[in-house]
Amino acid sequence: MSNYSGISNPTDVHRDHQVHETNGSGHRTMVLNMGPQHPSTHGVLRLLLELDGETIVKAAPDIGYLHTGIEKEFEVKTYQQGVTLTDRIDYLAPLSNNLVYCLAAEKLLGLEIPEHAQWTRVMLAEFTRLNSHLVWLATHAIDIGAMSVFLYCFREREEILRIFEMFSGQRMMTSYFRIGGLALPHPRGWQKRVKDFVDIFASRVDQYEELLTNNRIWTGRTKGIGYISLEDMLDLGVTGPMLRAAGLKVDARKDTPYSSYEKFDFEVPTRTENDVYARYLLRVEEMRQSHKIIKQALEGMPSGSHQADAPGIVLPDREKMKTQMESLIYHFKIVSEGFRVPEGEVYQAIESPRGEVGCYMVSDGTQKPYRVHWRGPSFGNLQSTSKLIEGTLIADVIAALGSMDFVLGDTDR
Amino acid sequence: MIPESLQGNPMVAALADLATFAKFEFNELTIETAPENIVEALRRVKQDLKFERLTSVTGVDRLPVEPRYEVVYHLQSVAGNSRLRLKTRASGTNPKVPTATLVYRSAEWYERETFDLFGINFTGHPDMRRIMMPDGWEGHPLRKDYPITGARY
Amino acid sequence: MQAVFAVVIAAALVTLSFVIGRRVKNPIKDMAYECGIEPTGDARQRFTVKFYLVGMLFILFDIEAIFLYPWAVVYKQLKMFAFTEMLVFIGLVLAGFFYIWKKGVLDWAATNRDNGTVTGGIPANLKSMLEPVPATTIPTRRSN
Amino acid sequence: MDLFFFLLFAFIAVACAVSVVLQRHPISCALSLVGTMAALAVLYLLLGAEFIAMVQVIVYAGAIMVLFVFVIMLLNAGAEDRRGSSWVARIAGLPALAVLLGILGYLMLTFYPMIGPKASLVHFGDFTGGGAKEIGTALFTEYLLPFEVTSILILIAILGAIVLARKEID
Amino acid sequence: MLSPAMDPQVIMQTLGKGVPTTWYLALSAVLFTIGVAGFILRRNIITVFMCIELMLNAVNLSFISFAHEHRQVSGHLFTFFVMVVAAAEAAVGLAIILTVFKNRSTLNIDEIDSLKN
Amino acid sequence: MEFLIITSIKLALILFVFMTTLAYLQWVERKVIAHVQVRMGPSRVGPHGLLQPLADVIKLITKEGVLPPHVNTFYYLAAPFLAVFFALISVSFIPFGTGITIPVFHVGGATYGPYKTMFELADTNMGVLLVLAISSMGVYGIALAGWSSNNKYALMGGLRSSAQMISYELPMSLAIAAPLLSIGSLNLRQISDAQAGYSLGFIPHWSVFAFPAPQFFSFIIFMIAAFAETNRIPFDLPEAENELVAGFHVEYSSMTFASFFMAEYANMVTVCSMATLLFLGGWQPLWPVAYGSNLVAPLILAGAGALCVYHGLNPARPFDRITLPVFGVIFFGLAALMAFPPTVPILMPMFWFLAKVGFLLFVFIWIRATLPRFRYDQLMGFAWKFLFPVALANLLITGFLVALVS
Repeated sequence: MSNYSGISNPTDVHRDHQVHETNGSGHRTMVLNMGPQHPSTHGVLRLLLELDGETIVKAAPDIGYLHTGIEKEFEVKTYQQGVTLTDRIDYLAPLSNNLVYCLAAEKLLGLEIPEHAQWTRVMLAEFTRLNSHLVWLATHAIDIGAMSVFLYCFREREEILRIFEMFSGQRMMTSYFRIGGLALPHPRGWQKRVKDFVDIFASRVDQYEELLTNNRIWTGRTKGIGYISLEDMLDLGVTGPMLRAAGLKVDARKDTPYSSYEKFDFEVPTRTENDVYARYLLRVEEMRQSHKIIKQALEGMPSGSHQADAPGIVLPDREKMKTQMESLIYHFKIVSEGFRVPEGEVYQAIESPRGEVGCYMVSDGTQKPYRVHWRGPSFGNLQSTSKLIEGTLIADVIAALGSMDFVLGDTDR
Repeated sequence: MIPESLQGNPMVAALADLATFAKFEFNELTIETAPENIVEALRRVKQDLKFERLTSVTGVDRLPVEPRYEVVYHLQSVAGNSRLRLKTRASGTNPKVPTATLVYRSAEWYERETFDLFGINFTGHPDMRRIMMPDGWEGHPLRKDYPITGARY
Repeated sequence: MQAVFAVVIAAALVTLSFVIGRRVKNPIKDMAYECGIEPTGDARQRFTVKFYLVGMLFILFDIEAIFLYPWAVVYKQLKMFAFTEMLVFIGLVLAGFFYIWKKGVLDWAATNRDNGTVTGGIPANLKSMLEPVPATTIPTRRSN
Repeated sequence: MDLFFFLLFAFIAVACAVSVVLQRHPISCALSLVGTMAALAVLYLLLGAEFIAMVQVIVYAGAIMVLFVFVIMLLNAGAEDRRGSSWVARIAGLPALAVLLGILGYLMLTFYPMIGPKASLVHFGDFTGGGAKEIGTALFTEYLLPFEVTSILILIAILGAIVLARKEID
Repeated sequence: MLSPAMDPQVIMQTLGKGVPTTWYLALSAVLFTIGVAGFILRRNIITVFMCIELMLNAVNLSFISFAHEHRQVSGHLFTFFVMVVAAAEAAVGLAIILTVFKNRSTLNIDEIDSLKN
Repeated sequence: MEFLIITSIKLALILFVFMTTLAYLQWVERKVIAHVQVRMGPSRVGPHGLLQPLADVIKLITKEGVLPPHVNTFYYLAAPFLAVFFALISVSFIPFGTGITIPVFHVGGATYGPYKTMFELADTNMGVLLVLAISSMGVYGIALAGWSSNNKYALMGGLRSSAQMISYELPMSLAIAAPLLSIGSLNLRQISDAQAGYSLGFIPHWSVFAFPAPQFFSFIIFMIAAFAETNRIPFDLPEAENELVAGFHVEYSSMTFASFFMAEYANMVTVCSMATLLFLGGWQPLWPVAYGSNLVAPLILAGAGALCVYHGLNPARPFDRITLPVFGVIFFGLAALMAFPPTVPILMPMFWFLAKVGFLLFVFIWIRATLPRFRYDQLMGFAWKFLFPVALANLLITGFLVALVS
């Protein structure tokens, strides 16, 4: 076996997926390899499908092609530096990851974050949800062949990325939330930008729905597809919209509110059909709810500081640094060696667009985390792949996989 | 070694005969058991305490300490809206923990990942292979004695 | 005439890039595409018999369709007579068509898709969902 | 012009027919047969059988042979093994063929003189009775019964094929 | 036995006007013989089947030739019906081949000559 | 001899126009879809990306043609050849206008003419069946491409595609047969001519509106089948870039790869022409000449010319100052030609024919920008369980009505 041929040894995976295996009814089956270089496995997921005609008898997902060792990397970065790593995990929802990392560290530190920063966090986290759902809808639609929806969604996503850029200077790898607050104060004119977006977005969602929701082909492709029982989902560790599309109202924003989500008025939508179509409708509804939250955040944004009043942890003001010796020392210490975090371990979970993203952080009292474990929602959701697609048609794989909305960076880390 | 303050806690009470240690910090409950009791503990947690979901399984390498590895299980109860952390320890020479896949199927990949990155063997696991690293990879990257740079590719 | 030109154009299209394009041999380029993995097994495998059934049905109904053309051309002369003739013909063939429909030949893929649904909210049977798992069995799909 | 087209397409037909017999891979055989059929369709055109030429292409080349190709692909039929041809063929094959060809040739030439004033010639455009109209008129008046019987044949073929292939379906 | 007029000039004149029907019949005979040869020589059941189709085609050609000779449309209809029968035959025949292959896993007619399994 | 020369000239013209059309159909498709999707489309190569097709062709030709060792070389190359061959050859049977008569003329003392010729390469009594026959042969190109590539995706794609094509051929041929009941000819030119005239003075006698049995459903069935036959969205399963990556042409590269797309576009044009001839009255104008239908073409062209000139005078881009007036002048010239009495009887049928074909092609593109694609089993079920019975019922009802009335 040559070196470039992939990380996992195919012969090994074939161990229980023998080619020309005979199944019960005497048909000969065929093994089809889907991915890692495949247009609709959304990254580098590899699926080994055992087919009987066009029906899938067995499916074995194979991951790890995007493993970057981020968890190891955390251990040699200071806490504040770690924020930039979180962007790279789930590259479609960077701010959710920033948020959970900061919340975990702040829990260890016992920091109180000013309202202003919290509301901003909520607003931008919801923007992230929109961003992620838009990309999901776009790619899901183009997988099923609706190419115009793809571009319509990217038009709005572009606007969101511009807003991100306005706040943080970065379009995708924002790293805008920092331990102790926000990286920068709000940019000038942000209200107008956000308001412009909020004003048009509701009608844009209607536009997507117009193209898809009642389209016979779309419903034919998505209704009744990708069913997996709620028991299986819970047992396999599925979280997020998939669970809600099965009727289980579970959402960390409501159950264990963080970052002042409890002050916002929004619904957690649920569906009961538990198929691809339900997940589509659910995510569209979530987009509307996020829109509602953003609107509230925009209108009721409290004033105040963008950072906590914690001199040893957040970087001091540039002005103060130039006039006060104490600030200069803090600045030097924070930049050169970081800050110490008390010993302990926490697990912080929030609701990312894909489900529960959890950060398990162990501190040994030094400036660097002793261990950070990232519980990505995609990893858990992807475990259900076999259950989801076995017994369906090969063409349903696309729809079913798409409805899971996984990001391989999140899975493989 | 269960602190007084936790004696009345129903979760601790349910695992009282198995728990070797418990703590309540940062509003999070941690219960530790011996490796041979962990599956039984998980069973009770699932059946009696209604924690439907195992959110993650991972390891922590406390290098100079022996037993060296902590295996950490995070559990969530959707119905009860609560979370719980179970913990067990594995020795550095031959790290072995019984698998949780008998109780929670979601443990399958998490245990593979922990095996891959820490080298902790989950006995009874149906498919104990590497999941993240290439199959022929030497070493387990998240161990503290594994170098951060200089690994061959 | 057109045939000759069509041959020339088609041949030119097929060969041109082999003549003009620069060719760089490379063992990886020469591998069969299989999503970035070394091809496993031969593509020359057997496929579902459904394709045969479609071909067979096509032949038989194509014959029927072919009969329709001379019929259509002389229809204005024979009128109702031709109509009754064809009605009988099509009726008989359609009997076969409905037979195969009933036999399920036209269902391209019979799947064992489970279309059950669950009710909303936290399910009432959440407790029964959490039935004890026998510790002796390994409840994974790999056991079969 | 007639002669040119006849010779060209007769050559194609014979060459493809020989190829059907000599090619080792069934796919090649099937495509050669398609070639023969297409060439024959052109010859039908020369003989004034417009409609039949079209039917030849649509039914034979476009449907029956597609089914053959499907079956070859489905069964993944590989190249044929040459060793085991039967002893009858080996001993009596070619002489018997020569005799057959001889008899056919004799009979033909007896009844149809090849060259000369009495010889009948085929000239494109001489006979135009093979259009859809003529076929239709004959088919739906004179040959009505065979036409209707055809439908029963098709019906039986459908049933037979389904019954035979059923084991594969279930 | 051959026509007395072997004069090249006569031949050229005749051929200028058209192709003798006999040539079409001869072509038909040749194709038929090739079909028979293939039928005898080939081992693959699908190819044998194709050779049968070839023979049917050869016969069709002679039908058409005779139709042209007699200026009658009946030959065309015969051909038409032959095609219909060929279609039905192909459908059923290939179904048989599929079944045989499923039972014996071979396409070689020498290996499927026994009546019992 | 004269016949040969005239045919050669026609052939050269038709091929030139047709090949250019194919190349620019791609451009039009990209532009239309781009505008549906609120973006620019090709706009870099030449004004408004007009030279994009040329650039594409040059790029494709100069790309490396990969000939993988695992393929069956002969059939691997034969497949795109067959696809293009059959696609190109069916064009020659499409009449796209009435005939012209070239009057007597003198060149160097010799007298030539008059020549009368039709606007198609071959006028046969079997036009409809010929086009059907050739399209039924198109299956081989795809089946062979899939088989010879020796690749799982390609083989599955090829089999699927051929099964799809033959499945949709049935409803298509049934849909074609329906209008023929009242026309009674298989000659495309006669079919078009039979649809001349107007009932009540303004409803054209096109098959779609014809009395007693308007062939509206036939037309729809034909168009649906046409979408499937040409492998266009929503029936582009064989080359859908999802589960089977790219279907039967996954192993193809450079021009052999593009050949399949060329064949697809050529088939689109053929199929749209067939739909126009069979259902939309061929080159018959939408309303009688007496009500001024001949003025439409010059007016549209003059309007386009005026628009070009106007935008040329207020250019959005510096280059438009030159290009747009040039186009404007060209449009004005065409408008003048359309209004020039001697050329009207020749050009007007061509205008109407091309306008209808162009509209149908636009529908093809429009649908592509709008609809998702079917799943394979739905697609096959749709053909067999819905389209086929409906087409048959439509045919029988038409037959009954025609027999009753005539």
